[in-house]
Amino acid sequence: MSTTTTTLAIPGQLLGSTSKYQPGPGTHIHESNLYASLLGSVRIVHPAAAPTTKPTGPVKRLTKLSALTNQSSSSSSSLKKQSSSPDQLPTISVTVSAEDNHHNKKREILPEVGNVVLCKVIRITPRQAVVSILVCGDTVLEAEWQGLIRVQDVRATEKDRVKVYESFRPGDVVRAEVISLGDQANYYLATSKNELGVILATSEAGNTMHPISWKEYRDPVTGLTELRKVAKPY
Amino acid sequence: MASQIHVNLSPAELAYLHASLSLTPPIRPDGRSPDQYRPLSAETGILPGTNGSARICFADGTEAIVGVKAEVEKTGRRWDDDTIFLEGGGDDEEGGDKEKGSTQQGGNKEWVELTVEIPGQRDDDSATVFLAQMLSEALLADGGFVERLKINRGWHWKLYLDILLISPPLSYPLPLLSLTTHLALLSTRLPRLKSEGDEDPFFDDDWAAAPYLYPRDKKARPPVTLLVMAVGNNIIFDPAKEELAVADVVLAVSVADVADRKGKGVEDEDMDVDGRKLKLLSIRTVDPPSRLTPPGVPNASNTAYGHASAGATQQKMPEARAVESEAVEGVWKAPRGGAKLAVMGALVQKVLQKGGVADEVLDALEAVDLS
Amino acid sequence: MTDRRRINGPAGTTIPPIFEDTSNKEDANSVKGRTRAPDAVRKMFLRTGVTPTASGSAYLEYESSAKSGVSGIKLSCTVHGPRSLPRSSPFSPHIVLSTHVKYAPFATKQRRGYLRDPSERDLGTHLETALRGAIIADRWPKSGVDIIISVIEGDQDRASSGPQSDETWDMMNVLSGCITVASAALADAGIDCVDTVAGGVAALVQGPSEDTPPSVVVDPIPSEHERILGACCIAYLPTRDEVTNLWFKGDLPASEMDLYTKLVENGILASASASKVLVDCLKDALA
Amino acid sequence: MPREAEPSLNEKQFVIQALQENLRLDGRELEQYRPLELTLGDQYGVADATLGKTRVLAKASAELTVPYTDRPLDGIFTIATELSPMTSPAFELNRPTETEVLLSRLLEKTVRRSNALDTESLCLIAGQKCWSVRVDVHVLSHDGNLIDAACFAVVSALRHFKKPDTSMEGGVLTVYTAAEREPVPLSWLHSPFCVTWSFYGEQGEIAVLDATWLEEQVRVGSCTISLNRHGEICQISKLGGTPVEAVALLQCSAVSLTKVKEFSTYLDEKLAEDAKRRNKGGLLAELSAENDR
Amino acid sequence: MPLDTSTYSLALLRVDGRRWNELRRLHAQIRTQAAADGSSYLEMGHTKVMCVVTGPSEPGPRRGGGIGGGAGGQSKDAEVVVNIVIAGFSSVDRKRRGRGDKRTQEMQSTVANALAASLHTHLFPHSQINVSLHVLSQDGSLLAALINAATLACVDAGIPMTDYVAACTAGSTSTYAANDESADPLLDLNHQEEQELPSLTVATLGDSDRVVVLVCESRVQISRLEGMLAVGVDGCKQVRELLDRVVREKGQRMILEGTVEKGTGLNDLD
Repeated sequence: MSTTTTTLAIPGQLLGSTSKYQPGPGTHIHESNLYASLLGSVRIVHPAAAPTTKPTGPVKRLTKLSALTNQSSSSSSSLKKQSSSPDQLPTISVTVSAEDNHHNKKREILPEVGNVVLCKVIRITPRQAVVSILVCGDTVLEAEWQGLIRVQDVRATEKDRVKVYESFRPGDVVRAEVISLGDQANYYLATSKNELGVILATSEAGNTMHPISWKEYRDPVTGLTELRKVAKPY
Repeated sequence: MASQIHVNLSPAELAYLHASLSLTPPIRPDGRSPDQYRPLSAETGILPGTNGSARICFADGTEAIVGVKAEVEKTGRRWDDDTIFLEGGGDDEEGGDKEKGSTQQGGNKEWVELTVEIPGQRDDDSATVFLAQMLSEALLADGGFVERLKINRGWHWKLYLDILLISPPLSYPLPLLSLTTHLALLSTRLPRLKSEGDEDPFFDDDWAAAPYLYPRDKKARPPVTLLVMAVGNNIIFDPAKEELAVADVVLAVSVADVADRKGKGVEDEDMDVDGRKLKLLSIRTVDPPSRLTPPGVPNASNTAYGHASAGATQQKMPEARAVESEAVEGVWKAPRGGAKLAVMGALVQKVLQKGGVADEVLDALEAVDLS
Repeated sequence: MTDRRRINGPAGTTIPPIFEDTSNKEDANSVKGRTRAPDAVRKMFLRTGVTPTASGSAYLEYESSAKSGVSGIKLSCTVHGPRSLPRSSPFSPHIVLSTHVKYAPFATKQRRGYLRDPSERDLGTHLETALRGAIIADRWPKSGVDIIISVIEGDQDRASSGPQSDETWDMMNVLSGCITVASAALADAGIDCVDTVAGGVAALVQGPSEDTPPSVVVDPIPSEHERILGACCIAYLPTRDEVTNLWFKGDLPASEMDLYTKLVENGILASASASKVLVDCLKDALA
Repeated sequence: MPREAEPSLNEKQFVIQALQENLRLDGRELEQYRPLELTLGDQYGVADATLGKTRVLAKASAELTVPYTDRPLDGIFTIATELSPMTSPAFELNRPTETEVLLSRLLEKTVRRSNALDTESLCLIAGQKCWSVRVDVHVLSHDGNLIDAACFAVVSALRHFKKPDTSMEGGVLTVYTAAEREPVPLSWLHSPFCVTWSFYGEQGEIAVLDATWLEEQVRVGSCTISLNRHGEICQISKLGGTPVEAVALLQCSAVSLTKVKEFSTYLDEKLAEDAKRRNKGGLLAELSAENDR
Repeated sequence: MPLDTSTYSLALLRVDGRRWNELRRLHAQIRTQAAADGSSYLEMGHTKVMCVVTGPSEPGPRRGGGIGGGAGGQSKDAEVVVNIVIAGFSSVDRKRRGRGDKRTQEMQSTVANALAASLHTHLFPHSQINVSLHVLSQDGSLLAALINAATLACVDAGIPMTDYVAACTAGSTSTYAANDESADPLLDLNHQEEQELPSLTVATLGDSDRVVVLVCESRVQISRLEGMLAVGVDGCKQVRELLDRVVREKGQRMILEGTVEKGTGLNDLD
């Protein structure tokens, strides 16, 4: 884990030239120099280690809900990264973390396109499921952000066969990916991957159910099954 | 602030505008030269019911009407050293000149009440308030103005300026409103005072005899506020809405002509040829709407072109939109930070220099015949 | 615009107190003029994180002048957000900034109402302009942040019943304070800024006697000077050496451009020293 | 802001069709009011008027204040109308809807500008002390024809109201509590009432009185006429809508007069009743100190 | 100052020297403003009103004073939104009335509903017609002037309508107290007369007798209503003629200038 926490930075502080570092969170480029844009501690992450390091932003929060996902998917992403960016500059970033500001106040972060989020289904219509986003990456969000899973984004295949009420029910906890900032009110989410979908569901009888197939949950008590878009368990 | 006026321009268009405006010489969308104003038609004295009124119509159809009304008001009742003579009575000498001293300091806010009406905007909307404050500030900054309103030590005129924007606000209305106000004040006349000394004033009701607030023979003129913006190193006057959308910095500069101003013994030597002596009254930075324009996406990081890299690296990194890119040629990026001091200085210089734009504008306004 | 939320007293029945002007009396201990050097700003106290519930907050205080009865400035600023925009508002690719500057009713000699009056709204607009330049707005799409500053003490000479016109100069002092304190609070809230913006004021003041040429001082207190000919308030980004907001007001012959430039330079001087305080404050907030 | 649910097309069709055949859903005649009920409170100045399902409560109150500087000889008389969300979700507090503005304007014009209440009598010391009479109108339920109901409630509240008695001796103003002296009624000049017509049909040829909420939603125009029993028009307002023949309007005003007379007689009865109920054993005669002029 | 009606009974002349059934000088222009879709300027005596119409257009965010026919542009008819600004300098003694002023709001909704009755709003579903009126100077018959100006502006904007909505005021000599039947009706009252005498504002559609707006704000014997209404209605017809002439003249001029194509049969129209 070759992360080096060097110094503290305040907004506008010069961190180095763009030829030496890649800009990470909390930094900005001005006249081909990197400057801090946040009040916090400077971290330099060396590229070899870059993928496996925890996301710098939310590292301060210790609510790990999806450690496994991070491992698996980050490795997948690392491959992409290798291919995409040959130049292996170290990434420099400035982060506000709980330990280094005395009254440990959480800093709000936003869901981004490509993030995996956990959300709770609020209501469903034939066209879409309205959800409220609870967790982004590893960070439990402060503010109330609303999301939308449109019927065509529920599943990768046979999209025209998808029925929302056969995929989600209000109260389900869903793991989904942000595909767009959406409109003024909602982020657009998708569950069109194997590891995405309902991860926690309760039956009509009110019992917590466990998945039995890629599209079914069973109530252990009543033994009845209900249809869901089930996230692939690990 | 100007950002209230919304422009729907795509990043590409913005980039194009910015590029063409930062050429030397800049190429403006409407083909004007950098320091050229929009052609306008003006008339004054349109409202017999008012002490002074004016109407200006820009070529692009934006139109404003200003009416000035004056009322006599007791001076007294000010938390001032000279509250000694409350009801104009009990006069003692040093009270008088103290008063002079105090009025010279920019004068009393209460003597002028200026309201701006912009259709579709609430009158306590911060943008509207900003406009009103800017215009009245320019008026009051010129100490001579408040002295004009004095009748005697007990009484003064209270001016009400009502500024109406008739047309929908197509561009940032500041220049229009300011010019119209200028004309309205020029055409303003106050009844001739018949009483003398500090007795309660009564006036000559012969309107023809009423003197002008800004006497014709003197060179003194009310202030004008000019809107100036800079793109790159170019300085552009009276910018249109689209031009504002790519401005780096926008300034509102108020100047006035103070030929007959007594007091500081400076003006004698540096009178310029036409005897006009400009004076800088106020400068305000106007928030350029360019800061709120949507940024363009450089091709490199455009996922639509198969460069999935951006998407992938961000995969598990919240906040990764912060992935910064160098400014790419031809890709619009909303300006960050402020303006270099040199640029600001240049803007002001350009306004004030002899034969500069302020001169031209004042000349143009004098050409308007006052009915 | 009347205040319908509370029961108000009858209008215009309160007259601000007029205290005896001690400066007229020839007693030794009363300081009349300015005691600081022309290029010395008042000492100030700044601290962040004073409001636990807000996502960012700061408190700023200027020392009160040596002149008796002149109070300093006390400002407190809270930053709320970034938070999701109300459903009614349209999509915005940037953070939506809203600034509120409000005088406490007791902040100035003349009582302020509970509703924001034009001058307060005006201050808010100035502040917004100053901060817009500093914030990196596109880091926070679809979100809004509220910056609320309450002026607890408004830098007014309470002893001598100074004329009204002083108010505008006081406004500039308050604005410079607002800018500094807001930028501290923003940094505390962890909102991306290109730089720590700080505010400063410089003024062109009339010398003790009419014939002495006017001189330029930083961080003026109106009542300490015979007369203020002009002043400018500047919001300055130290490391980028850029100005995000410039507000000049006065009565300056165009022939004396050098005076104007001198004024602005001094304004930057003032904001530079303010930003020193700001930086130190942020540093030990971290440590 | 939430909007009122509009009636379905069928409903509209049905109502209009019916009206064209001179039928109303509740079986009334076109020019017939719903039963008007008035309840006067135990407290002076409380009136609760119900018109079918529409119910309005008006409360009059008085306090001593300083008269306006520009009118030193007049007392202050205000009518406060606020439609609360209780009435219908379409109304919000602190944001007057069009209905609310028009309603308060109508009451204003009908009762205040026609000076039904003699405001000069409210002045106690010129420029210094005067009564400020205020009527608060609360709409408890809204089933159409708010205006008529509200106006009736306001007028009856004011007629019923009694303000504390006062006396002036040697520049000393004394205000007596109800225990010391029987409160005195306001000096009331005339009682105006609103009659609201709703128009239907292409030419607005069908004129209907006292429309229900459903009927109001489908009407093409309306006209409110305020009169008193002496046949003085206090106010007419037909604010746009489908044009109506001038002659028709004249007929409407004539009919309105008869309605208004019914109203005022009904109100007089109610007041008399109330007075009798209060005046147990005719004690009031001694108690009241005012000499009848 | 009290207006002595005695002089009237002597010479049968009103304070400004008019006969009982005379209108004041009515001067109007259309297409006064380049930027707007439709615009007009109208003087009735010393009452001066400007009107600017934008639209039919996509409904913007709900603005203040948004009082109109439809419901937030969601309806299948166009919504008419009227915004009246009464300039502070318009009246003799300057008084400033804010946006919240009830009287202004009432006039806004009146004008809006009056126009909605005549305009073919069903042709522009989900859209908004913005009418903004500016009162530059007022001397009686304000509402009437507003309605007329708005009508002209809508004609200029080329919004299809059934017919002109023309308005004017009518009054009656001697106040309501004096219960003489001999009282004559008056046409087109000025400010002074409006203060003293019972008056009503009436607007009719085209040259029919059909009343769009009827507003009476003063006490008057019901017996007098008929007379006043009759005078008002036929005043409206005169006004309509004047408005019509204004429009035609403008049309002629535009054809001469060649700004518009000369349609067929325009000559047989006038």
